[in-house]
Amino acid sequence: MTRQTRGPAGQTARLSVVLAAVTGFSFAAAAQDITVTSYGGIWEEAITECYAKEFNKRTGYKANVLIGSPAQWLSQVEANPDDPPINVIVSTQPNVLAAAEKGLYEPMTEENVPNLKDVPQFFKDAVEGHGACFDYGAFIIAYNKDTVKNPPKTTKELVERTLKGEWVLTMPSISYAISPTVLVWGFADLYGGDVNNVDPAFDVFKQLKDSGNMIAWSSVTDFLNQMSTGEADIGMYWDGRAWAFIDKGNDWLGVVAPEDEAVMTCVAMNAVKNSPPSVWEYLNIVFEPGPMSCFSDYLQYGVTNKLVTYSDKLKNRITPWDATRTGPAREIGKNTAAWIERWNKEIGH
Amino acid sequence: MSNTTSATPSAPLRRTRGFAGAVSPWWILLAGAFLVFFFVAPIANNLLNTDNLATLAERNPPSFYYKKLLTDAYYLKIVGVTVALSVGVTLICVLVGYPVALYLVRYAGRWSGLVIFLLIAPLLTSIIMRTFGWRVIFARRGILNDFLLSIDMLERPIMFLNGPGSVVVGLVHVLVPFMVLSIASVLRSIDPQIEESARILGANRFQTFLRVTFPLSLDGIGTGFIIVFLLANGSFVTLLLLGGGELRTLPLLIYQQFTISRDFQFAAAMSNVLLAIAVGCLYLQLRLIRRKGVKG
Amino acid sequence: MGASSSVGASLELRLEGISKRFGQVVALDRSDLTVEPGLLLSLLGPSGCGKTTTLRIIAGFESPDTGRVVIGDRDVGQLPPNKRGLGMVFQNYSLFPHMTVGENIAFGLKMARVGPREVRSRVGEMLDLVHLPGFEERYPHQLSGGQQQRVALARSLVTRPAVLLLDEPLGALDKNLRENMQFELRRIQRTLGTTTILVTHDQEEALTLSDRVVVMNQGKILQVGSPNDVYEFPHTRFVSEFLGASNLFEGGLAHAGDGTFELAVTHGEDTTVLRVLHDDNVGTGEAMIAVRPEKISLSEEAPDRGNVVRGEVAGHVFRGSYHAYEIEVAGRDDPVFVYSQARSRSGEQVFQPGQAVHMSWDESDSVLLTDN
Amino acid sequence: MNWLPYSVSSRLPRLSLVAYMVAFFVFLLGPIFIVVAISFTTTEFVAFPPKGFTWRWYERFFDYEPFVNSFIVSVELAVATALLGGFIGIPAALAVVRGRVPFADSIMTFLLSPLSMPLIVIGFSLLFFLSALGLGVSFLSLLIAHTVISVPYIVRTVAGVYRSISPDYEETAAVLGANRIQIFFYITLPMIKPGIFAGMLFAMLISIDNLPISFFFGSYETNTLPVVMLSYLEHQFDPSVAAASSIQLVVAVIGLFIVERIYGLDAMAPAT
Repeated sequence: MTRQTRGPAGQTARLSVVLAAVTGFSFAAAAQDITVTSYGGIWEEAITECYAKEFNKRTGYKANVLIGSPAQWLSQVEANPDDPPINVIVSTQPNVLAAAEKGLYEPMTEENVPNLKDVPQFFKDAVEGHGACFDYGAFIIAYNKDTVKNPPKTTKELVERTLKGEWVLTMPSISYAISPTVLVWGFADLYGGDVNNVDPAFDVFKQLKDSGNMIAWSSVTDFLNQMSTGEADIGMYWDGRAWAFIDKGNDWLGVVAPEDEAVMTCVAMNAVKNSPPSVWEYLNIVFEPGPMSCFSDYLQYGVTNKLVTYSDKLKNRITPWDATRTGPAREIGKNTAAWIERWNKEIGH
Repeated sequence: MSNTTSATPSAPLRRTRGFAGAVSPWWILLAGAFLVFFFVAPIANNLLNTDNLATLAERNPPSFYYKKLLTDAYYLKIVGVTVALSVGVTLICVLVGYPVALYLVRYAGRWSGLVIFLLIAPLLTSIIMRTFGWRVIFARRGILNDFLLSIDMLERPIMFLNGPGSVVVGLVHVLVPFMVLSIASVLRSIDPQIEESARILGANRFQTFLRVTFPLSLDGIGTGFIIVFLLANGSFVTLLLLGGGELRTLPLLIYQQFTISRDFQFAAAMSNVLLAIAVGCLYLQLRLIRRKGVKG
Repeated sequence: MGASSSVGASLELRLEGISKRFGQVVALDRSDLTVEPGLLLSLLGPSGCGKTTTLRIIAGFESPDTGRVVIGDRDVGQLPPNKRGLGMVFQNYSLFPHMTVGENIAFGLKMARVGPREVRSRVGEMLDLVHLPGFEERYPHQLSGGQQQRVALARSLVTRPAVLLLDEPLGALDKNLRENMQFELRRIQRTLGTTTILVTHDQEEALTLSDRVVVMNQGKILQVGSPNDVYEFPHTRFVSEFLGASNLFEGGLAHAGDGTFELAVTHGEDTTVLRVLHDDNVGTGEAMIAVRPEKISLSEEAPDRGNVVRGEVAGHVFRGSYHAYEIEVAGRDDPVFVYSQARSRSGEQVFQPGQAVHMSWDESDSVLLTDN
Repeated sequence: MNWLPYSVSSRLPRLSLVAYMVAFFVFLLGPIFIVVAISFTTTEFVAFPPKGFTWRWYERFFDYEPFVNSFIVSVELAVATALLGGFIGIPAALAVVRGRVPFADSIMTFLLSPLSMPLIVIGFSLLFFLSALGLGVSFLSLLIAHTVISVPYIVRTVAGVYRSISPDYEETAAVLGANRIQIFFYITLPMIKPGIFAGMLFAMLISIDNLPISFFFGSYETNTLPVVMLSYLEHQFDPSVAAASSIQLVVAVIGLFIVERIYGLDAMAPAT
């Protein structure tokens, strides 16, 4: 329990033996039970229903679902690398690369997760071969049909008409985890820059900001609130979440897949090092067509096993991944701190 | 007659009230050790060896971050905004809270239990939801705009949210009960007869308040100031949810480092600067209050 | 603490060479003091004189820098307060608000692990002694100031302490009640024969209650004696002025033989010779005598014997039992105060302001201040 | 105010103060009222003014296992935090006030200093530190972390109450033969009990609403309600979160009511 030593803490670590003895504390759980992660709300329902329960059924072991965010899970794993409290982590591309680089993840191949063979190479490359993404979303335009009668067809049109003051636009705040990809890289790419030249993106956002017609959303539900309360008329948002919202009886919300191509990001699951072997069974279920399609029905996101057939409803809604733009995750991750600092200084949201 | 007894001023002989036997100075040890071990040590440890977990950015020596924080005009401004916001919110809390404390102590009578209850009740709801309540009020199509539009005060809705105004209102809302209760506890200890004497001596109500009641209650303001200042200094949920990131302070940037940039060295450097500011101010205020006569 | 005997043995209390400093301030300067068994001794002085410090050192709340505290034959200097076998009454009584009267009084007995039956009977005895029978179940906030005082006294005495410490015990009572309680306190203390130390700044209280009075100032013991001694024969100007009013005369002292001295006092151009009785073993030179206002008689005609000083009435007030006059003496800065007993309702001579008078007193009523 | 009749002018300060109080409490309670109102809306999203009336979101709260489980964890944690914080904080408060501790001022500053550290920093640092000690992500770690931030509240409250109590009582007890332990249990403790009660209640409130620290120590067994709520509302913002807040409010109000019954709420004042 105390093998890891961290400077001054290392000296005090010896006390842990005493403390552990006093408190009777132990990590020992049923050896093959695992802890898997999920975002909250509908995510948790999907993961529990489609994956965890399936895992329990097949193996007889328990997959406990921990709700939270990657920031918390990665910290917990890094703090306890020898006896990780978490075995499977859900996270976005830059997080996968960073954690893999630190050696927190077990390599994930077709050998231990056979279902990976049916996942297109594209989704393996997206995380540089550290396993693969299991779902993906496109960052599209969503608008209030009552206040926006003639929605824009492209992202550039959205920008131009916002600058003219036709509506109030809501965009993810820079504090939202995926903003570096969808905002900074996405707009740089669209306006002639690239990952090493993001000036075009900052130019656009400076103009939007100065126009006074742009506000920010800080979470995916924040966006829905802003739209529901009339705080914003139009905004950029995830396709799956928009459709799920519409299905709950909010048909006033409209969706436009921009013709200049939405940015796509994907989410991967990885096995944490020193986890019980049963994680591979869990991950194999994650990439299996049946459970994956179950997951997709919940979240209305695209999933990555090519054998999955979507329901009729979803078929028309899910943006095909080859009709989207994807950014270089590693380069984006490398630049994130610098972009955020620049954003803080120049834009503010 | 006697003219010598008054010649010797009474010296402050008993410097510490109470005798040492009732309480052992060693009783401090448990809490002291607990905080040294579980507060100081972890933070020192964190400062000394934070790895850049889960970020692909390059690593820098700690001095790089301190230099950036203390020389870069942008970050200096952030430090300034942090202090200004805390002080501003605290002062507003004094202004808003003082009459409430006065009412509570002097007029509430048998209602005082209810008043205290209503003061504490907001502290019992989740801060996320309280802040959400404000968002509903301040929204572009929210209650406040609707009201102002309906009485023709406005022609088009104002963006109350995502500005310093909504942040200050939100923070005052969260923190003013602490101020009220601090002031009230001191006001309660002021003998109303002192105020009556001042009235008899010819002071009007306002003068009595200004010259007698207010100076006597400075202790309570001082204690309230400390706690509100510290809480304001460390808050970020309100800034995040009501400020929309518009108003940037150190805690907000620290939060950002944790959740997106994941540059923990920078976060550690910022939190140490924040801690230094807070402890400095706290010590200063304790000294000032002590001089004004709060009993040790 | 002698819980088994029915009456605590009267013990002697001795302070030897006690001194105490707080930072730069000397609170007590090498003081010695002895209280004989069963006596009541008052420490009297202005605030900050060291009397409270003395009491707190005896109680064990402060430890002295030097010196010993001895009760009976035992040096208690190193003992904590709870091992000294004392009783104490504070100015505000400090009755435990969360306990009933009975519980308050029983507290010390419980600490001494006295059995419940004996506790009950002794609490009852003490309540009888302080004239509050049947008050066991009340709470302190239900009592009047005087009743609280009695409970505090009962609580401090129920353990039969070797020494009872009273810190301004009557200070919080109003005047009438205070006088009543003075007698009460004296009665109870005499009944139990407990060696007692009383700290007060009220000279009247000290004189009324004490067997011995100790006058203190600036950390020093100035004079110890019976109330009468200290009042009638103050050694120093401070003592003479602190205990009641005093008129002082300053001048050159000459030996007139046979225990009699003459003080030549100059008022303007006049020199008056005042006679004073004292042991021969006093030096001559500049000296001072003190005369109590009530020892001085006023008359229009110059009397033929005693010390005589001429003056003019500057002020007069009637104080019920006596007339107080302010007499101006030409060439003297301070007026002389004279109290003359009011004798009968009629036929009494009252002097009017502006009237020239002669002040006279017996030479034995002059006190030579030897110790300035 | 001379132009007004005295009977009016003498009451004017009081009347204006009452008017001010009404405005103040509208300000203070308005947002909370909104949250409670939202929890009854029949709409799928958070709407104000609420449309219709339904208990559905409360049913959802009790049906949704993570809400209920984390709520139980939160309550257990709050109680444990108050007890441990009291055990640690009360003696320290007494010592600072009357223990003749050298540099009492600075020590008080130190004891209050966790207040001024951003909680997220405390949480993150403690996660690594406690993990190095082998405590990892566990209820015990969570308890330690929460105790760190609740000690200042307990120390402040207890010190405030203790300071207001004359030392004469303890001195009297000492003279009457009580030793230090007896003084503490017979005299000091009963007299500072309102302060202890209030301080521990504050510690519970601080603990039960804490997010930035609990966040780092959440395991599937030890996730607290705020962590689950935040994660829930980030990804699915239906009014059940408002219902969860309202339930939390009701539980806390019951707690306050008990305090009011036992000691009166005035004891809470020094805690701030």
